[in-house]
Amino acid sequence: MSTILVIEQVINGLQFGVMLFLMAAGLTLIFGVMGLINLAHGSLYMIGAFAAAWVAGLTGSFLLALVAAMAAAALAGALVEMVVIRRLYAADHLDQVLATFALILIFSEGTRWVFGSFPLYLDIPEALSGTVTLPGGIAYPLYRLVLIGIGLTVGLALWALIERTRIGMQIRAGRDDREMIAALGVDISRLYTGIFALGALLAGLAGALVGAIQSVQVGMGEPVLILAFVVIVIGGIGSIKGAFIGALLVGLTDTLGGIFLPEIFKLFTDASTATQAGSALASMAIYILMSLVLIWRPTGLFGRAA
Amino acid sequence: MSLLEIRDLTASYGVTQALHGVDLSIDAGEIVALMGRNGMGKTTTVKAICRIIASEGTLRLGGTDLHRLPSHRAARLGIGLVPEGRRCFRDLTVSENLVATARPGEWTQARVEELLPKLGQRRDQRAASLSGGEQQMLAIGRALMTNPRLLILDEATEGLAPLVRQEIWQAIAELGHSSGMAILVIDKALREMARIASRAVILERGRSVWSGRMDALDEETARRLIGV
Amino acid sequence: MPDPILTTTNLQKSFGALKATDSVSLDLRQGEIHAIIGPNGAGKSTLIDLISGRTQPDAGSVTLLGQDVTHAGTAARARAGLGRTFQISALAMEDTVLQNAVLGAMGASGKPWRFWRPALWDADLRMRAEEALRRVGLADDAGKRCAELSHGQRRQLEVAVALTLSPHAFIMDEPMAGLGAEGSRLLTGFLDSLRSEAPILLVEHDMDAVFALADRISVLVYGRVIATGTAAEIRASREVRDAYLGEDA
Amino acid sequence: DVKVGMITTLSGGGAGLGIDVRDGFLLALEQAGRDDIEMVIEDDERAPDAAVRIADRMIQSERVDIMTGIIWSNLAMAVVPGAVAQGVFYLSPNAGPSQLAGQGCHENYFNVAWQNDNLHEAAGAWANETGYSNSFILAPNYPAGQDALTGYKRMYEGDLAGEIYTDLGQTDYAAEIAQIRASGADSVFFFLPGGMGISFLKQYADSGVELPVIGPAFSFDQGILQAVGDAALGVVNTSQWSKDIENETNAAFVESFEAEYGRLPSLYASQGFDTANLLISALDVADPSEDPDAFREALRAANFDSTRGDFAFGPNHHPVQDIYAREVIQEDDVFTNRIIGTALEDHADAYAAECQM
Amino acid sequence: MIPERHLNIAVLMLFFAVPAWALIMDEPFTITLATRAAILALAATGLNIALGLGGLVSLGHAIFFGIGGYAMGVLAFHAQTYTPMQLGGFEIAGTKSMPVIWLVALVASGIAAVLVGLLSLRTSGVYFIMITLAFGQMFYYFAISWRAYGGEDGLSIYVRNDFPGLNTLDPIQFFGLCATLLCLALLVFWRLARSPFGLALGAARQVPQRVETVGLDPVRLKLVAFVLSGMMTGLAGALFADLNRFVSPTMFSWQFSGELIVLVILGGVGRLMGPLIGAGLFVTLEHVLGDITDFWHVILGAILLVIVLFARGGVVGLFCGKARPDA
Ligand SMILES: Nc1ncnc2c1ncn2[C@@H]1O[C@H](COP(=O)(O)OP(=O)(O)OP(=O)(O)O)[C@@H](O)[C@H]1O
Ligand SMILES: Nc1ncnc2c1ncn2[C@@H]1O[C@H](COP(=O)(O)OP(=O)(O)OP(=O)(O)O)[C@@H](O)[C@H]1O
Ligand SMILES: CC(C)C[C@H](N)C(=O)O
Ligand SMILES: [Mg+2]
Ligand SMILES: [Mg+2]
Repeated sequence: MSTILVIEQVINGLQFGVMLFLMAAGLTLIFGVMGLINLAHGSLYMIGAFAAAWVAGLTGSFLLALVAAMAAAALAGALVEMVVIRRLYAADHLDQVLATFALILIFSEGTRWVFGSFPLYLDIPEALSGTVTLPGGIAYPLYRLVLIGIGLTVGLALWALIERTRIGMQIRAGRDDREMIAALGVDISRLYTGIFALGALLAGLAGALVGAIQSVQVGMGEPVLILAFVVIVIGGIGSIKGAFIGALLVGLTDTLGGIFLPEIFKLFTDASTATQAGSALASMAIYILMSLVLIWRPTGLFGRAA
Repeated sequence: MSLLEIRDLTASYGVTQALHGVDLSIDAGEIVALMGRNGMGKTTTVKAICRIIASEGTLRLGGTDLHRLPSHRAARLGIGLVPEGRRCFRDLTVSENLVATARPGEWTQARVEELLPKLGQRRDQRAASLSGGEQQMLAIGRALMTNPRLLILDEATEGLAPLVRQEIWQAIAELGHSSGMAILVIDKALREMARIASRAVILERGRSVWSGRMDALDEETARRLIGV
Repeated sequence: MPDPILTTTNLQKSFGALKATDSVSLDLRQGEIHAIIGPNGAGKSTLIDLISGRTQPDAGSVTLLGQDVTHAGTAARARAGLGRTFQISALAMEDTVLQNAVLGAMGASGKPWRFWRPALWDADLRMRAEEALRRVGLADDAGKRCAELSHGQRRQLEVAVALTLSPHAFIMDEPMAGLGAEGSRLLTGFLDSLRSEAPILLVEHDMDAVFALADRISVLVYGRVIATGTAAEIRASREVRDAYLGEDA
Repeated sequence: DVKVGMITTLSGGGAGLGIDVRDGFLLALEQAGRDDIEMVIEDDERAPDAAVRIADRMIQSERVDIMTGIIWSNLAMAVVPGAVAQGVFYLSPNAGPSQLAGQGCHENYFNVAWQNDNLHEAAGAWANETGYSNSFILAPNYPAGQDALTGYKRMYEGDLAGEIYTDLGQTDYAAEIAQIRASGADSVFFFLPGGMGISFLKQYADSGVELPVIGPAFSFDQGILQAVGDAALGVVNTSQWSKDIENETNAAFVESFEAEYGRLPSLYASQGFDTANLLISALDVADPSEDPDAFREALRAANFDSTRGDFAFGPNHHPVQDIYAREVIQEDDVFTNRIIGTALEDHADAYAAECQM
Repeated sequence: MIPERHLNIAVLMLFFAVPAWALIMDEPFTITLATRAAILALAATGLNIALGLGGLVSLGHAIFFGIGGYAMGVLAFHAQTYTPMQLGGFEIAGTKSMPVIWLVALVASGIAAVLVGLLSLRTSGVYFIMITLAFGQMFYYFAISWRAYGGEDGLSIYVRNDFPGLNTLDPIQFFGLCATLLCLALLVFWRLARSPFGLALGAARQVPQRVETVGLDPVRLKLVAFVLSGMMTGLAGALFADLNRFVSPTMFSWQFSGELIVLVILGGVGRLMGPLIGAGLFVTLEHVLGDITDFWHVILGAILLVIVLFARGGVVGLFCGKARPDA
């Protein structure tokens, strides 16, 4: 394997990491910062992708599609927060798990009801398709570079919002003690509805952006959900920086594991067995990574002790 | 008209009624002590004022019916609360705790740190890792930074060292006199309350059973109702 | 003089640059109440955590009944005879008062690994628990759920649970906190009677209680013991007044 | 009257396949005007234990004579052995796992679609024909994926530039595409059903790698093509059916399906349609509950007009059929397939010899 | 509010009455449904030990369910193909005897629970949820690519395994077997909850620091609970495999772990009959709703939502109020 290929794969890993971060960004707010286990996050991601595909089909404009994705997801998020989630902040994680599990059922089949059972078409806009040549002669898809840019921007903005603004402080305070922050004059209900909607909006944005290079179909949200949880937990709940680093670690592990583990196994067994065994181990790699991190640091890389 | 006006206030936790009729009023610039044995409803009264629990009866601040407002709107009318048990925001640093809910006015972070120098030293430490007393100071600072018209201190000196406690009592007394803040204090330090409060209300089993000027509180009543 | 029950030798603990505990050496002797006082943030709770095993020291040692327990866990120290109460009540709120006390008795008798016979059918456990409840005056409330207890009753239960362990030494962090005047007086009386059973290391900001109870007082400032002595000696110390007591104590 | 139980995937991600099979099947019944066939249709949610539960119910409670409908091999493995052991006939409109074609074959089990390896084998054969000599091959790491690569390699005679297993459900293929680019391959064979295939093709098209791609029809069926869009144009895929197979039955099928459901049929729809017609042809001969042996013989004879033209069963009750190579084209706004040649003629499967019944 | 004891008796009576009725009406499928409910209830009762008594929200209990399932699958597979298993030089014959299979399922899931528990219990709260999920995913992916036993396709066992003296293929007899095991498990749960161990475990859930200061090790208590819990769920897995005569990696899926949690919450966390009520309700809903529309998941979701929002404490909580300690 040539050095240049290895470098390219490392870039792929990092890029996948940033993409994961983009997908996890909304969840970082809702789960990481607000402390709410929202299994329906994947559904919001799906709603964004479907809204985008639908609008893109109607208007042919990718930009409008993105706007629609964000609007639809934010609206769904706000609605869900006001009708369901609001009653669950005080409840323990169990009730949140059950309620949002129920929401997955409703959203998934509801979407299928509206859009049918076949995958939808959503493609990257003409202007962003094709590749650019990176130093070293690596041809890299332009769209992916744009994704990296958006992911980094979203990350930075989130970090600033949470760590550097008063709103961010109030959100974090609200996770700790809703009653108290309200008694000190903060309209925590409205704030949380807003933040939940923002988290949903980011999920919808990610769904649309990533949906354009993947498939837009019912059920697309669930694998993302699990990955996003993994990312946030590795990084440590509540830490944006942690989520970012967690995402990069997961991206690298997944990408490089998939490539190198079969190669390593080839040193011991025949090619076919090695590919299979290596791939099997590779598909477990991120979960192994996550448990190792948690065994080493029970509250994630940047999490704080309870 | 009093700043805070409470008449015949009742409240319950589920099926158990905790307040059976509390009367209490405070004028601007006045310090009133709310007294009573453990479990008599002092904290419950505070929670009702702050709209943390539902209640019935008359409950007005500056003429506005608090019963019509949610907790945060009531607070914005000018209530500053130092709650029982501190309840600092654990994940926030000391500065963040102070700033997060601050409202403009004469109490700034600098002034709070002047009153409670320990907070200045621990500015970037997470509240969860503060010592008990430091957390108590933070809770007081946080309430002051909302620049309230009515400051409520529910066991605000619990766990503070005697020296700090004296300083705080001193500051409270000054606050009442100079800035015109109305103050409701609940504390086990009866001696200090007696010194700074002008009036007292005593609760027994959720009812206000005695109220009057501090100097009118005789020893016999105190022994019977408070246990000293 | 008999050997002390509990000794700490040169205990050290830092949080980052902050020395929360700085070479603390003190002891607790049979039959005494030894009070620890000091300004907020002086390191009292940290010291308690070091002694009870919740935190590991950076250096120094803790000896209990002549045995080095510096590296033993909390549970092991409890089994070795250390009874602790918490500053903020730590009780199983969903359980009854009696069940909370039985829990203590179970720990003391090492009987948690029984899976079949209901705990409350065990006469031995039950007797121990009820005896402790009676002593703190909670016998009538045995069937109440902990969550229904008033603040003061919870403090009593804290002590009762510690009692079921029949410990060789008690450690108490601000047991008077939140108690009204009357409650403090009652608890003071009870602690006074307790000292003959096992000595008490007492952290408390309530100076009335401290001066009434303590045989010895150690003053902690910035993690260091700056003075140890009788109530009268401490009250008279200029240094202690400046650092902690102020003028009117 | 006979009762037919159909267990298929009607909800969740893979619902498109089940819906096509169902619709094709029902269309055939409707055209035949058979109201003596009572259908019980249930959604298996693509979950094996749900499929088993439904099968139990159909057999024990509804007392169906014939079952059909399952899309996925793992569900078929869960349901079929138990069902046929209880005397029910099972006609598979899709899943064709190798166990059921080989050692685990059964006299009451008929596969009307293909043995799982068939289309991959055809892809290998077509690769030879096209002159590919250095293929890069990939599939997800699960039995159907492993069968796919085995099937391709069984027929393909050239070298392998690379062979990789991806994760089941993987959505990002940047790393694999980089490997393909670096491998010096002259062609790419992939089996990535459903959303995996859509993602791969879109990303592949955007990567600037321009090697020819070949795969089984599963990633290029009518339900998926619209979602892939331009990226699939010109890709060669192998299928036992195509809408332009020239025979009357097929032309009528395509037309009536489109008229009835407002969309073009997929290969799954054709399989459902054929399964129903096979069933009807056998019912005309014998009643399965009265004379199962005669009914079985009638099935074996496969005396019906297939959308695929000639249709015959091999000794293990799996099809012996032609498999075509198709190319993805655009007709007006619609992406669809056109036959460009026959990859394998009268092809049976590799497991028939292991089958003893 | 009715006393919990009355509700429990009513539920048990209903649980036996339904299959009895089905037997008389010759509705074998209803018996199968009841059997399914019994097995799910057994698995959920296992989870209820960890979740209800120990407060351990495990999103990885499918691990044990799957291990139990594969214990059955692998043993029966070797028996039905007459090929011995190769285990590090040893040859072990498969078996079709349920008691042996159960024993293997119990031991294997117990060992897995010790390992998973030891590592997972270093964490708590949400981290515990996620690390158990991670272990579940590892087992899931392993099973998918484990070709020897069918990979994702799973393993079909053609005939149900044997139990001495019974015809296990007869639905009512198999139901009897599962129901007996469930009743045993309920008895264990009931005694366990009141035993010294149960009391200590409950305290470890509420106030671990208190448990430590009376000289007990909360982590050890939770580990033992986790292992007991895993073993019970493992046994249920073996039965479930026998019910379906099929095992596959979906038994390891996180969705299944989630479903188990849903069953427990639906019925009532920590309540004796919670799992049985939850499983009964779930199986019934699944059966009834599936008939109404293809989009029945939407209705199921709505029902679950209503239960979380308006019936805190699940069905038992709805009828009997909050749990009362029995002093
Ligand atoms: N959350 C609650 N649920 C049920 N009852 C409660 C709750 N909080 C307080 N109570 C009960 O209400 C009554 C009044 O309690 P409250 O906290 O107002 O007393 P207090 O006067 O503040 O006492 P203390 O001096 O101990 O703080 C008590 O009998 C108490 O047991
Ligand atoms: N985890 C930590 N990280 C940083 N600083 C800490 C940590 N824990 C404690 N401290 C600091 O160590 C000092 C000692 O704290 P400790 O809780 O022992 O004080 P204390 O004497 O009990 O005070 P109080 O009387 O207020 O309860 C405090 O200044 C506190 O802020
Ligand atoms: C449609 C096909 C891709 C289904 C495949 N035979 C499977 O078993 O999963
Ligand atoms: Mg109070
Ligand atoms: Mg302290």
